[in-house]
Amino acid sequence: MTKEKLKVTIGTIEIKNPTILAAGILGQTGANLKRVLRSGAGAVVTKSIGPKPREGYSGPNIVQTPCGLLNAMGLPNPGMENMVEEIETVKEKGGTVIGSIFGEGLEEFKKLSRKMEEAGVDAVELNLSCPHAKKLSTIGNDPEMAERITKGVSKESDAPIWTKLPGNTNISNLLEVAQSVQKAGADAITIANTFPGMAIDARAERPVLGHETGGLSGPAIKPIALRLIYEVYKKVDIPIIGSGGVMNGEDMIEYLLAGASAVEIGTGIMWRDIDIFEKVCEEALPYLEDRSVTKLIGSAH
Amino acid sequence: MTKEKLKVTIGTIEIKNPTILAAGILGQTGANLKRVLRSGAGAVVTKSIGPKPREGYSGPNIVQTPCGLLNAMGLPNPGMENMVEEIETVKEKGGTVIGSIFGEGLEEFKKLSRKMEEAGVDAVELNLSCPHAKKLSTIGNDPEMAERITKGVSKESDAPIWTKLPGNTNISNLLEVAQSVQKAGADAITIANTFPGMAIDARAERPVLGHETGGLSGPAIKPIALRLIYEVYKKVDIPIIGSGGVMNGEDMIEYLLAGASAVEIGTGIMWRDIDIFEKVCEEALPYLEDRSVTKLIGSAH
Amino acid sequence: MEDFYHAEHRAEVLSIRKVIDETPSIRSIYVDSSKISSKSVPGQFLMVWVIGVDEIPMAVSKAGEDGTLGFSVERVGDATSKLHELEKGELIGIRGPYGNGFDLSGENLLIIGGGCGMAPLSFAAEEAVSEGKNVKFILTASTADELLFRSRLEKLDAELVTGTEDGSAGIKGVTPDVVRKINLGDHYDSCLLCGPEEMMTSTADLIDKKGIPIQVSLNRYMKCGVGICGSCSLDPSGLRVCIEGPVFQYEEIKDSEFGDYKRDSTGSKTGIQ
Amino acid sequence: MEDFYHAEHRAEVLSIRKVIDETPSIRSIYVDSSKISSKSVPGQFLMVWVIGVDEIPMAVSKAGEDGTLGFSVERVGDATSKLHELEKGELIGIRGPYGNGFDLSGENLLIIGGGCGMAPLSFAAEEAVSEGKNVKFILTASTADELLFRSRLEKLDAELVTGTEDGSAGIKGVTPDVVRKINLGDHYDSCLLCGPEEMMTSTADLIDKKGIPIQVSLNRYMKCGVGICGSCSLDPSGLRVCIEGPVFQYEEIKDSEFGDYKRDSTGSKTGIQ
Ligand SMILES: Cc1cc2nc3c(=O)[nH]c(=O)nc-3n(C[C@H](O)[C@H](O)[C@H](O)COP(=O)(O)OP(=O)(O)OC[C@H]3O[C@@H](n4cnc5c(N)ncnc54)[C@H](O)[C@@H]3O)c2cc1C
Ligand SMILES: Cc1cc2nc3c(=O)[nH]c(=O)nc-3n(C[C@H](O)[C@H](O)[C@H](O)COP(=O)(O)OP(=O)(O)OC[C@H]3O[C@@H](n4cnc5c(N)ncnc54)[C@H](O)[C@@H]3O)c2cc1C
Ligand SMILES: Cc1cc2nc3c(=O)[nH]c(=O)nc-3n(C[C@H](O)[C@H](O)[C@H](O)COP(=O)(O)O)c2cc1C
Ligand SMILES: Cc1cc2nc3c(=O)[nH]c(=O)nc-3n(C[C@H](O)[C@H](O)[C@H](O)COP(=O)(O)O)c2cc1C
Ligand code: FES
Ligand code: FES
Repeated sequence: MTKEKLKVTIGTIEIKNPTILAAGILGQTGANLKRVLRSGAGAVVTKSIGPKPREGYSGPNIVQTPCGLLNAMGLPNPGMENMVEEIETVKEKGGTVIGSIFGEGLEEFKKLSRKMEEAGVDAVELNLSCPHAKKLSTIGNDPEMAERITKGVSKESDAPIWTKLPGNTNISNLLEVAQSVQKAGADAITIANTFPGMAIDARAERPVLGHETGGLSGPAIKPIALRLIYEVYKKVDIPIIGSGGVMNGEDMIEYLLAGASAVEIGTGIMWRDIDIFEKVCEEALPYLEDRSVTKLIGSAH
Repeated sequence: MTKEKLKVTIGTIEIKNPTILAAGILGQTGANLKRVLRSGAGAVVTKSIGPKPREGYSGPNIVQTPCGLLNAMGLPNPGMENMVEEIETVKEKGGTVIGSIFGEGLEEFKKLSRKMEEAGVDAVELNLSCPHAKKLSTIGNDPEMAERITKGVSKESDAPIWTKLPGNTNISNLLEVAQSVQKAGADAITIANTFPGMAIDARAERPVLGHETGGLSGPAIKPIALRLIYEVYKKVDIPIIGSGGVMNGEDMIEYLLAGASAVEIGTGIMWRDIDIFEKVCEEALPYLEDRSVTKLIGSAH
Repeated sequence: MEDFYHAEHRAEVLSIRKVIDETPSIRSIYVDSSKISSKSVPGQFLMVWVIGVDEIPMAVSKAGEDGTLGFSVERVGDATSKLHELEKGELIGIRGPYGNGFDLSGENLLIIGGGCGMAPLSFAAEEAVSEGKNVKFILTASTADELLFRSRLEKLDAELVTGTEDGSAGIKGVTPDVVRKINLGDHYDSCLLCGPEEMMTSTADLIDKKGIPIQVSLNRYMKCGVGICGSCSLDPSGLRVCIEGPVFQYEEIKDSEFGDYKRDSTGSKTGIQ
Repeated sequence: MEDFYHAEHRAEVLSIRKVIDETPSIRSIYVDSSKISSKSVPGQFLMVWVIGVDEIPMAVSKAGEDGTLGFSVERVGDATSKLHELEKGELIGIRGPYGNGFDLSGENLLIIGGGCGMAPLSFAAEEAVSEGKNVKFILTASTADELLFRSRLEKLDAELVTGTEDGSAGIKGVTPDVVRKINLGDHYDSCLLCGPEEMMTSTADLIDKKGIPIQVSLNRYMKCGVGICGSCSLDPSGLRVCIEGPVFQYEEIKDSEFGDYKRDSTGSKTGIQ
C-alpha cells in the first residue's frame, strides 16, 4: 500500500510520512499547526518558544536572495504560557506535534521542556542555534554546552528529545557536538538550521534586515546541509532529521539517502504553498519503487 | 574620469578595477590568464599550485545546484615547475598576477612562495582551505596553524601575502583565525572559498561528485560569504578581498559596502562568460555616482 | 542576467517622487516603479521598508500606467511617523504587490470606507468606474478634515455620500449610523468594506442583513508578507491575511476571530483596537 | 516548480535503452531524453557520467525527434571500458549538449572522418542530406572492421568513399593518402574533419591548399564542460574547446597548439597522441 510505504519511525514516534513542518514557519498558533497537519505533513514543529512573550526584531524581517531566503525574526513568540493553549487545540484534533524551545541556560530549557510535555507534545526539539554566552557564537557550536543542556533536559523528561544543531561548516567541530549530544541522551538530531548570512542594499548602503544579519534558508543551502547530514550519519546511531531547502520529492529522497530519517520543510512553503508536504510525498513515490521509505535511509553511503 | 574611479589599492598593489579572477577558474595556463586580463579583470589569481603535477579527482568534478555550483576538482595542477613558465608568459604582457599556492606544511608553502616570486607574481595567495593533518578540517579553521604558515611565508617573502580563509560559519572561530593571520603579517585576507557541500542523485542513489563531497560556489553562497566579510571587517585592519557569488555590479557594491576592497569572481563566468569582469564594472558605475570605489569600502557599517 | 537571479521578495529601493499631506494624520507617498505598479490591483498591499526603522504593510492607493505607485499612511507609531517626515528624493524600499485584492465583478458596487481604509477603496472605486460600473461610495471619518480622498472621489462618476462622527461634514454619526440614515437599496452585487475593525464588524452586520455579499479587507500584524511567518493568520482556520487575504468574503470569516481579537508582534492575542 | 530550480548542468540519470557493438572497439549507447536530444545539433557533445568511475565527454552521434540520444564509445581506458560493459537497463548520467556544433551552411559538403571521429560526422551527414545538400563522405579507419557507421552511411543519399590503412576495405592508406588518391574537386563550400589529431592536421593541410574552408572538431581534456576549469583551453588564445569549440575553423587554430601538443589531467603539456 502506497501510504504504508511512507511511514517512518523516529525513535519511538511513528509518523505517517517523513515530511515535518520546520520550527518557526507558521508555528506559533494552533490554527496554523492544524492547517499544516491537514495539508499532509507527517508532523509539525512549533515556533521556538521561550519563557516570556517576545517581540523579535524590527523589520525588514525577511529578504529573498538567489534561491534562498534570509530571515531575522528574532525569535518572536507568545511565550510558553500562551503557547500551551495553542498546542492543546492541536492535540485535541490529533496529529504529531513537536515542541521547539530555546532558553538562556539549562534551567530555562528544563522548565520549558516540562511545560511542553504538559501541553502534550510528542517530542521536544531543543533549538541550540541561538547565540548564548559567547556573543556571536551559538550553544550548538560548543560541545560541552550542547551536551550539558541535552543531558539535563533528557534526564528529566519523558518525551523524546530532539537536539537541533546549527549549520556549522567547521565539520570537525560539528561532529564533536553531534557525538556529545548523542552521548547526552538525545533521541534524534535535527540538522541544520539556517546559515548565518546577510544582504546589503546597494542604494540604501546598509544591511537590508533590521537586525543586519540573519539566517539563510531554502534551496541555496541544501547542498551544504545535505553534506552535514552525510557526515554526521557516519558518526552517530540516533535518527537524524534533515532540514534545509527541501522543495520537492527528489530533495527529500536525497536527504533520506544521505542518512536522514525525515525532513523538516520551511521556506519551501513560500514557493510551493502549504500543500508542499503532500506534493513532496507524491513526488517521492516513484523513487521508492516497491520499497518503503525506511529502506532508503543512508543508502547513498 | 570613469576609469579612475574604479582603481583600488590592496596594500601596495594598485589595480585598475576591483574585479579579480578567483583561484582555480581558468587559472592554470598562461593563455587563460591573459585572456581574462584582456577581458577586463583588474587582476588574476592562478589556480592553486602545489609542488608536483597533480591529477585531481575522478569526475564528475562539477554539478550545478540551485543558484550554485558544486565542484570537487581535487586541486589538479601542473606543478610549480611547469607553472612558472605559464606565469612568465603572462607577466611578459603585463597585468597583475597573484600566485595561489597550497602545501602540506610550512616548508612547502615557503618553497612554493619563493618560486612564485621568481616567476614574477605581484602577490602570493595562500590557499588555507585544503584539508591537512586533521582529516576533515582545514588549516584555515585552526588559528595556530594559519598563523604559523602566514608568518613563516611572509617573513621570508618580498611579495605581499594574501591569506585565503575557508568559508567557516562558526564565526567566532573564523574571527580568531582572521586576527591571527593579521598578526602574522598577512597583507590581505581573502574570504571565502567554496562552502563544503554535496549532491546526491536520487536515481543513482549515490553522491554525484566523484569525490562525493565538494565545494559550493555561486550566488547561492553570497549571503553567507558577505556576512563573513561584514564581521571580519570589524575585527581586522588589513584589506579584505571578497569572494563568493559575485554575478553583477550590484553584488560587487554589496561586497565593497560590507568591507571588501575588491572581489574575486569565479563561477559567475559560467553564467555571464569571461567578460563578466567588464560587465560587473559597467554595472557598478551608476552606484558610485561621483565617488571613487574606495569611498564605498565598509560604508554599510 | 539569468531568470533565477530575480529575487521577487527583495525590496526595490526607490526615491520618493512626491508627498501629499492629505489630512492632518494621513500623508500619501508616491514613487515610480512600473515593475510593481503594473502588477498591482486594488486591495493588494506593499511591504514598505522605512529604512533604519521597520518594514510595514501598506495598501496600494494608486497604481498608474505610467509606473506611479502610491500609498497613504496614517501616523500611528515609529515607522509611520518616519514616513511622515520623509521628503521628496529620500529613499524607501518597496516589495510586492502582495495579497489577493478585491473582486470587482458585478455591475453595482457599494463601497464603504472609514479612515485609512479609504486608501485601497479609492483605487478600487476608480478601477470600477473606469470599467463602467455603478458605484456608490460611502466615505466616513471622525471629522471633516480626516475625510481621505474626498476631492479625488468627487471627481469620479460615482455617487458619493460622506459622513463624520462629529457632524462637521455630511451625515453625522459613525459609519453604521450613516448607512442606516441613507436610503440604501439591496440591488448591489457586492459591498467592499475597509476601515477600523470595529467599524467593519458593525457595518458588515448591517449590510449582511440586506443579503449583499461583502468583501472586507483585513489588517493583521505582518512580518513577512510571503506566507511563512504565520503572524497574520486567523483563528480558527489558519487563513493567512497576507496570502489568502487581505480581502475576504465576510461569509468566510464571520465566525472567526474577526471582530473579536487579533495578535500582536509576539503572537499573543490582543484586542482589536 | 520555479524556473530557478532548474539546474542545467546536472546530469539526468537515465537507463540505457540499447547498446550496439559497432566494431571490435566501438560501441554505441542509446538512451531516451527528449530534453537533451531536442537541443542537440551535430558536433555538440555530452558529459557522460559513468557512475562510480568518471565523467567524460562524448560526441552526440544521434539525436532523434522521438527523444533518442546516442553516442559511440571507443574503449581506451577506465570509463570507456566500463561503458563497454554496461547493458540495457543500467544507469548512466548525461548532461548537455555542450559546445557549438558544426556549421552546415553551403550546398556542397566534404566530410572526412577517422576512427571515432565518425560519431559526430555521421550525425552531421544525415542532417545535411536531410536538408538536401550534396555530401561527399570519406570514411577511414585502420582496418575494415573499424569502419564506424559504414552501413548507416551507405543508406544515405551521399557519395561514400572508404579507406583503410591495411587495405582490408576501400582505398589503402592513411586518411591523407586516401584523399590524395581520389579525384577531389575544389567546389566544396566546407570540409568537416574529425578524427585522431595527427590525421586531422595532415588532412587539413591538404584540404587547406585547395582553398576549401575547413571545420575541425577538437578533443581536449575536459573536466567541467561549462567553461570554468580551463583544462580544455588552447594556447595561445585561451579559446575553450568546451565553449568556443569543439568545432573550430581551421584558420582560427592553425597557428595554435593544435597538432603540436595538448594537456593532460594535471594541466601539463603532453604529446598529441
Ligand atoms: C494589509 C495591510 C494594509 C495596510 N494598509 C495601510 C494603509 O494603507 N495605510 C496605513 O496607514 N496603514 C495601513 N496598515 C496598517 C499599518 O501597517 C500600521 O499602521 C503600521 O504598520 C504601523 O507601524 P508603526 O511602526 O508606525 O507603528 P507601531 O508603533 O509599530 O505600532 C502601532 C500599531 O500598528 C500596528 N502594526 C505595527 N506594525 C505592524 C505590522 N508590521 N503589520 C501590521 N500592523 C502593524 C499594530 O497594531 C501596532 O499596535 C495596513 C496593514 C495591513 C496589514
Ligand atoms: C569534445 C569531445 C568529444 C569526444 N567524443 C568522443 C566520442 O564520441 N567517442 C569516444 O570514444 N571518445 C570521445 N572523446 C574522447 C573521450 O572523451 C576519451 O576517450 C575518454 O574520456 C577516455 O576516458 P577513459 O576513462 O576511458 O580513459 P582514461 O584512461 O582516463 O584516459 C585515456 C585517454 O583518454 C583521454 N581522456 C581521459 N579523460 C578525458 C576527459 N575527461 N576529457 C578528454 N579526454 C580524456 C586522455 O587523452 C587520456 O590519456 C571525446 C572527447 C572530447 C573532448
Ligand atoms: C522565517 C523563519 C523562522 C524560523 N524560526 C526558527 C525557529 O524559531 N526555531 C528554529 O529552530 N528554526 C527556525 N527556523 C529554521 C527552520 O526551522 C529551518 O531549519 C530552516 O529554515 C531550513 O529549512 P528550510 O530551507 O526548509 O526553510 C526558521 C526559519 C525561517 C525561514
Ligand atoms: C572549479 C573551481 C575550482 C576552484 N579552485 C580553487 C583553487 O584551486 N584554489 C582556491 O583557493 N580556490 C578555488 N576555488 C574557489 C574560488 O576561488 C572562489 O573562492 C569560490 O568559487 C567562490 O567564488 P565564486 O562564487 O565567484 O566562484 C575554486 C572554485 C571553483 C568553482
Ligand atoms: S505576514 Fe508572514 S505569514 Fe502573513
Ligand atoms: S572543460 Fe572546463 S573549461 Fe572546458
